[in-house]
Amino acid sequence: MSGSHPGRREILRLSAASLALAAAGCDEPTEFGQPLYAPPRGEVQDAATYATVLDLQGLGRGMLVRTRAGHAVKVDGNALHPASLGATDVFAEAAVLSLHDPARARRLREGGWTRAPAALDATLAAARAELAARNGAGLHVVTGPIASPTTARLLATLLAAWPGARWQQYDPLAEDAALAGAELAFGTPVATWPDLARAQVVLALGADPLGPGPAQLHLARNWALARAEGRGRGVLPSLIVAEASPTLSGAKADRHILLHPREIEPFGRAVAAALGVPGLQGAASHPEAEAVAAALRRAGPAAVMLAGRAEAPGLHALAHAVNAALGSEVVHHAAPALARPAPMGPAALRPLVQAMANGAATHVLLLGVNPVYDVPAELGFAPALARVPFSLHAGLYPDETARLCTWQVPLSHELESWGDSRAFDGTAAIRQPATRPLVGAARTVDELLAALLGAEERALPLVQATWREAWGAAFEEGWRAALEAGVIPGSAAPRLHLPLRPGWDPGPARQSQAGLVAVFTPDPCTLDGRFAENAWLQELPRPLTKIAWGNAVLLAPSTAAEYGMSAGDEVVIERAGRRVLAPVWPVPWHAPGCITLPLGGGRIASTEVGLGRGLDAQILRDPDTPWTGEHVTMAPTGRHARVIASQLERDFDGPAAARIVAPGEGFAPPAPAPSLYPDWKYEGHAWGMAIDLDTCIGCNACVVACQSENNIPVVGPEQMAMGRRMHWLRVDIYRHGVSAIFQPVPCMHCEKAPCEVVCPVNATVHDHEGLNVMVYPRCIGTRTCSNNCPYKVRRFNWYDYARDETPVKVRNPDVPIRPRGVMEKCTYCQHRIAAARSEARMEDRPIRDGEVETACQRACPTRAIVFGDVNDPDTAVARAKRAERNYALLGELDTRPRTTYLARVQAGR
Amino acid sequence: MPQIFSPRADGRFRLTLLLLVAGLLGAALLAYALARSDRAWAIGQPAPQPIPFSHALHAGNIGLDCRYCHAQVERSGNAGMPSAALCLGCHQQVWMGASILAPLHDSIELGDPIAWASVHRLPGHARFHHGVHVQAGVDCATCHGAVQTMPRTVKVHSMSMGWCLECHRAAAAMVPTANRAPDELGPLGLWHGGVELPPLTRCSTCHR
Amino acid sequence: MTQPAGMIAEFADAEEMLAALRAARKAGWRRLDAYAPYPVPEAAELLAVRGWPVAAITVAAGLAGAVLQYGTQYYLNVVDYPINVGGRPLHAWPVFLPATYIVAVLWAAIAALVGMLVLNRLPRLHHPVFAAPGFDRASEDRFFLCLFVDEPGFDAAHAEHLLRGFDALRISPVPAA
Amino acid sequence: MSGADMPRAAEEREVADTAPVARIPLQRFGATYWIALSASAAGVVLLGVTVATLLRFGTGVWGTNVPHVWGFDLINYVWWIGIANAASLLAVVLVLRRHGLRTAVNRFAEAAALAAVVAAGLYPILHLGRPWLFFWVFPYPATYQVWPQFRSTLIWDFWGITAHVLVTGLFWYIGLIPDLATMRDRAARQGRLVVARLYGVFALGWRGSVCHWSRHQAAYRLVAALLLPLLLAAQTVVALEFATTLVPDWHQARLPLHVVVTGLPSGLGLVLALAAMLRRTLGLHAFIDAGDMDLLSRLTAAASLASLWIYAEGLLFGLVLEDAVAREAMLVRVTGTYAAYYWAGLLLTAILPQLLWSRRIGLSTATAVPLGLCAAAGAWFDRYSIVVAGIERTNLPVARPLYVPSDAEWMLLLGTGGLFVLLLLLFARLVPVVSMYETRHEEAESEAA
Repeated sequence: MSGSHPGRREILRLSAASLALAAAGCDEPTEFGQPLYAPPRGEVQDAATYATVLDLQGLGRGMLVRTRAGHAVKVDGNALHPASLGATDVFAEAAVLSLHDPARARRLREGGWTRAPAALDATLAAARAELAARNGAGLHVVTGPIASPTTARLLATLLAAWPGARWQQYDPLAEDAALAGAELAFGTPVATWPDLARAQVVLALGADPLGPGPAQLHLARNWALARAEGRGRGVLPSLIVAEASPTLSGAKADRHILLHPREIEPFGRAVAAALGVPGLQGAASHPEAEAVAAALRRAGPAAVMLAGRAEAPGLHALAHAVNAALGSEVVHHAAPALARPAPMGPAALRPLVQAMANGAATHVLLLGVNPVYDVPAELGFAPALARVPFSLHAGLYPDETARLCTWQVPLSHELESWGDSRAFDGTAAIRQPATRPLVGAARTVDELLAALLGAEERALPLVQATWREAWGAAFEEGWRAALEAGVIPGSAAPRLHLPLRPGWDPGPARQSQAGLVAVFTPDPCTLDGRFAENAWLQELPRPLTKIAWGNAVLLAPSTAAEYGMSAGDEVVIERAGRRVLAPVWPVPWHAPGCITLPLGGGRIASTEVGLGRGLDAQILRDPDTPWTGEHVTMAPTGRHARVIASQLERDFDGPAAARIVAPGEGFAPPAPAPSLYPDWKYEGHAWGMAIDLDTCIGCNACVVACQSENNIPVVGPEQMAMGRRMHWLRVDIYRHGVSAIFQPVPCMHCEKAPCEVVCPVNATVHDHEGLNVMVYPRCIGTRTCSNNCPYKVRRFNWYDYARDETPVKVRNPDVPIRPRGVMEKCTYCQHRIAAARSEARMEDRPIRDGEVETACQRACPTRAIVFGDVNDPDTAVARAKRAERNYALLGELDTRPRTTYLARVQAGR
Repeated sequence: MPQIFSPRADGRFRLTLLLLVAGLLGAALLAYALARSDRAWAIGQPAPQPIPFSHALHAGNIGLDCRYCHAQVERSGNAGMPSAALCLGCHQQVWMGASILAPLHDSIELGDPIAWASVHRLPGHARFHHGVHVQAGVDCATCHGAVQTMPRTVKVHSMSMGWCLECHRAAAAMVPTANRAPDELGPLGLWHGGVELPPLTRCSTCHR
Repeated sequence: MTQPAGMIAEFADAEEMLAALRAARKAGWRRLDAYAPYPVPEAAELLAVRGWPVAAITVAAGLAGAVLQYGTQYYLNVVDYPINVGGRPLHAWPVFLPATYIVAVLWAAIAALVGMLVLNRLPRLHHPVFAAPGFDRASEDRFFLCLFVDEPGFDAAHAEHLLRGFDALRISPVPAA
Repeated sequence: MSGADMPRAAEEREVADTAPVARIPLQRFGATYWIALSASAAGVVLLGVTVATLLRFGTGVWGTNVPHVWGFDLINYVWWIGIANAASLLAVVLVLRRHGLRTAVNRFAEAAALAAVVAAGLYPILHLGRPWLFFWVFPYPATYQVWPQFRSTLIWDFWGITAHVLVTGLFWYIGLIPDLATMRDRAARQGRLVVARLYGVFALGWRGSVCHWSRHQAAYRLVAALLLPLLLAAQTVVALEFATTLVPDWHQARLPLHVVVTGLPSGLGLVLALAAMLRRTLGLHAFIDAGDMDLLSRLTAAASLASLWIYAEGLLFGLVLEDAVAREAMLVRVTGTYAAYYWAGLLLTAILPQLLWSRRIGLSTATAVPLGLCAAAGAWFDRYSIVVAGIERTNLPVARPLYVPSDAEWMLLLGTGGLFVLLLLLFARLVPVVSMYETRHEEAESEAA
């Protein structure tokens, strides 16, 4: 037992965190989904949906929050919101877990002592008096990027009242170079994004339009639209990605060019030179540049060039120049949604650190940021902060920064508070709480700023004041409409058409020519560590590395071979006298000669979920070039370190599993295998699913959506390492040349289900609509079904993952939690089918196409997953399955899966 | 050589064997009976309630319609419980000072629901939709019995899976044809190999 | 002295015992039994006892077990609660056979023991012959022939006379129970 | 009428003397026995603790995962079943063929089979995620009116293991009845009335009537005849649990044959080792003579040769003749992570026991016991290779986490080992280890011939 046993206590704690419910922290013993408990007043509302908005890097994504009996259960996308278009990303899906996390900051503390809420108001009043006397001098407010009109209004009021006060935005993932590039190109910082729906050729230089970010859902959806249209025409749009460190865009690239970080700018210049872009200062050459330039030229206005956040401002300017030269109609410029588009990367904190160090900063407010962890160590933020007499931190968790501040204020979660926000394109939306506040002492940033100003201090009136000002007499109507739709129509920033400045090119950036280069990237699940406390995201295998519960130094297999290392070997990485220890992890899509250090690991978090979990790349980061580290050395230590991965590189080859066809090509329908038995007929509905591998970008949203919808427990790193993950839906990845194919694998619901026949107790059987149902209470746990499942989609409750010693509480009351010793698996969201059936039956009508959406389907930003009745030829899923590139996974086994795949389409095959 | 066993030993031995077999059979029969006993399913056992509510008084004597309090029963999965405010609608006039009604006032004051104890609670893995059953013409009393005669609400049926199946297997007979859902109308069930499979007995009808 | 239950002769050798048995049968003795420390099929033949009724019981029970098991499987999986399992037919007879076969064997084997015991009127812990002197060696190395005298026309003297004609180690009366 | 009470002494002994066998249960046992008994009882206590832990914490205490959902539970199960099968098979064939060797080895071969099948029978229950619900595989009228799914190989196995335990037990017991009567009479002669009555109850009043003998022999041979196909069926059913799956390396028609054949040396090896040990420790050289030992070792060697052939055939088919997926799966099994188990199995069951062809090695306790036990251990390695390495190559290249048996699994193996030894020690203590009536019978027949 010693081998697996110590994990158990950890499991219990982790599942406590992931399964503890709303009630944790509330005073009342409200039991979830208890139908006998009616609210004291008013109509009983079983289920309700609220439109709200969740921020990522300060920019909003409109979401719908489903509640049951007053508790937030699930986050879905808001189709009306441009940054969601009905889809969700992993961060939005996982928000509901953070909301309910019992480890959230719950108490107002001063120097570690719990204080009553009034104490904070008194302290802020005292600070106000002190600061007012010197016009605010000494006050430094640090926030994340602010696009919220209300927060911006409050900050503007504050700065107007106290000219001496300073406001600094800070975001470890800031794209300062893009702003600087826009300044070079147009003389003004504009926001730029491509309208991928219209793009025929996209050249991404280190850019990751399909990767995580505030516009991911929008970009991915439009990319998928263009691709669908291209498939129809037989001419695929071409995504050309030149990059060093693998991204989702690179994985989906039609042409993936692996470049050393130092080669990216020269490559861009070579393409620009080949296109004859005017004003180019320094040209370069690259063997592939001519062909890429030709493709861009051919597409003309339907082409676009994008530069990534790690590239120098010059390359961003060059991209603008290329787009201008091409006459690109794809590229979209608009006024930035952010209230103050200014540098907000680590380097921007230098003045503050100086002020803190020399005593000029007397009052430092750190609102919703965690600079003690995520500012590069070189900057010396933490020691400087320790010298500040009054420092206040507001955060969701008692994090590293909170521990160094004199005041610690719990921050309200977005799902329990009022606010407003703007999307990447400037579209505004009102944030409304989907649940009553779960942390009584928590405040929003707006409330804190208002308290500092001595003004009205509840969030709702603050937000209303902003919009009353904007709408005047039409306020009531506008407010109601905005809450209902989750978006304020017509608030998007207008498209700008800006002329290129003549002297846009500062010339080639100076680059050293020797030494190992480290590329810093946000972790796909925890980003810069801000989501490190979220167990769903920690346990989520990263799309391209399949690493969960941590990170590793990523490099090309050839680089690993050069150093004589294989996966899991520990290295010491050193830069500027600072060093970290970490295992290496070869990734086939990585450029040789450089390494990738993912951010977000090694946190000294307050919970077991986030504590440690990989290397802390911030130690090595250079604040001035935060995305590339020069003069890095790497040396093997000879030790081996554990890396938890759900799929290993040796298993990345599966040509039969993830298939590829040329445009217009397809597969012959499989010949029916001879069978001893007659087939069953499925009259009425026959549920089925089609998953389009061509549009799946591997973003993992479906996996977290499934976890959230189906109360899938978190098993923790120990169990994960043993191979006991519980995700009903997994995303397999397969190598295909230098690109990758993602294959989401839920239960296939085989018509000739091999799992069912071997169950001795009828615990897994078919229903009349073709669902392979798993009857948990009947399962005795022989696990034979899992053995006989060729897709290995069945999950077993080795321990009582879903329960704690405390009374069990379920997040989604429609889905039962599974006890120890039973098998579980994807149900096609059977509870949603049943709900639709009941609904339809009561209204005496058949179930409509699209009425039943599985959680994964609902989440998918590219709509790669289609679900519905395959018996009805007019449904979307039936149409998808009629496509020639439709095939069954392991079709040769003749299990007749109801889930089928649409092969990836690739030109030139 | 003396006998090892007396002549009576045979009788005793055979009796012992017989008793052993009978005991095994008896234990099986006892288990069979106990598993079906009212006690095992808490039939006829009232649950301790915060307010000693009497259906006999409200539904029987006064003659309130079930739907007056369980308002959602025709549309929703849950029958719906009356809010404290609804109770007080009448009890502001009648019995208003009674101490047994104190939980109603507490509920209004504190904003908490009244913690009724369930008499008919189904396990978490079972789904039951009141609306569908009511609309299919199933009478409340079919499952809940003569509630209007119960001073303290009790279960009258086991609500075991077997009990559910009794109706679901015979749904054709129990449900008026006009109320049947389309997929149950034609060939009432599914035919396979000459055997009829009524869809109401499929696992996913009731299990989630 | 009460009438003994019979007269019993002890032999050292199966052949002697068989000879005596043959003689007793020839003399028309009907209530008699022979005892041996190992199977002596010839003696059983002389007593007209065959093994086949055990076989008949065994086969009958095996068939009954097979029918019951197959019937149970058919009734429960096809008639009482038919469920679509993995798209296989409800009456998937080939996969019903292994259990049918195994249960048939189980029933047959149990019936073999029970049938043997019932036909042998066993268990019978007490029996008059156990009281015969030296009978304990019937389970080790001696052979016995017992002529019961509870029928009219066959008495102890008659029996003793008959047994005297053979090379018995000892002839003794079997005390009545 | 003369009461001829004093017997005339027989001139010579006409019937084989089985007294040395009958004396064993009635004599005192030495310290070695009690130490061995205590050790095995400690093993059973360990088993109890392990089972309690398992029930308290769940199957998570094992090293299993997906796809390795089965670990020691099934390895040990298939292994014990194989031993039981081979030992039973030997006894059954000897009875049906009325082979002379039956007098020597039948009784303890059957006892070993029974003990092994009892040890095996624990696993199908313990391996469940919810072991306390194991009776759901039995068609009893439950209130929820759901029945077992009779198309499942596991249902076949449920009946198979039930029948296996019961019929093996019956076979052993039917053969034991006359010998229990002998024990009863001997104990009575010694004046140990309680012991006599105990044996007497289990002897069911056997008095050696030739009529009884006739029916007894019919029943005994009938059960033997029934047991023979049952054994093959039970072992095949166990193998079918694997072979009917879609796992490439398991989904092979030759798997049942492989399991049956490689089981043989394990059971025979164990019987050989037991024979050598009983012969030496209980001084039964007269009953288990050199000829018996020689025959038994050569049988083990022959079974081992058959295994060698099965292995060779498996390699030929698996690596050359099958389709690509199956070939790859086999290649992974013999060269992959768990390859050592495959080759250990091959070496221990199919190659080392070949030494037993040598009369000298087969007759020496010092060589026969370790070789016999090696053959048994080899089958365990083979089962490990099938259960664990067999799914290293699954249909999809999905994650293949390592299977590493946990302490709880080792304790379970140790515990059932303790149970097996305890049952055998009790057997040696309580009942005649050699079939006495068969010995007499055989001697009488050989004299007649």
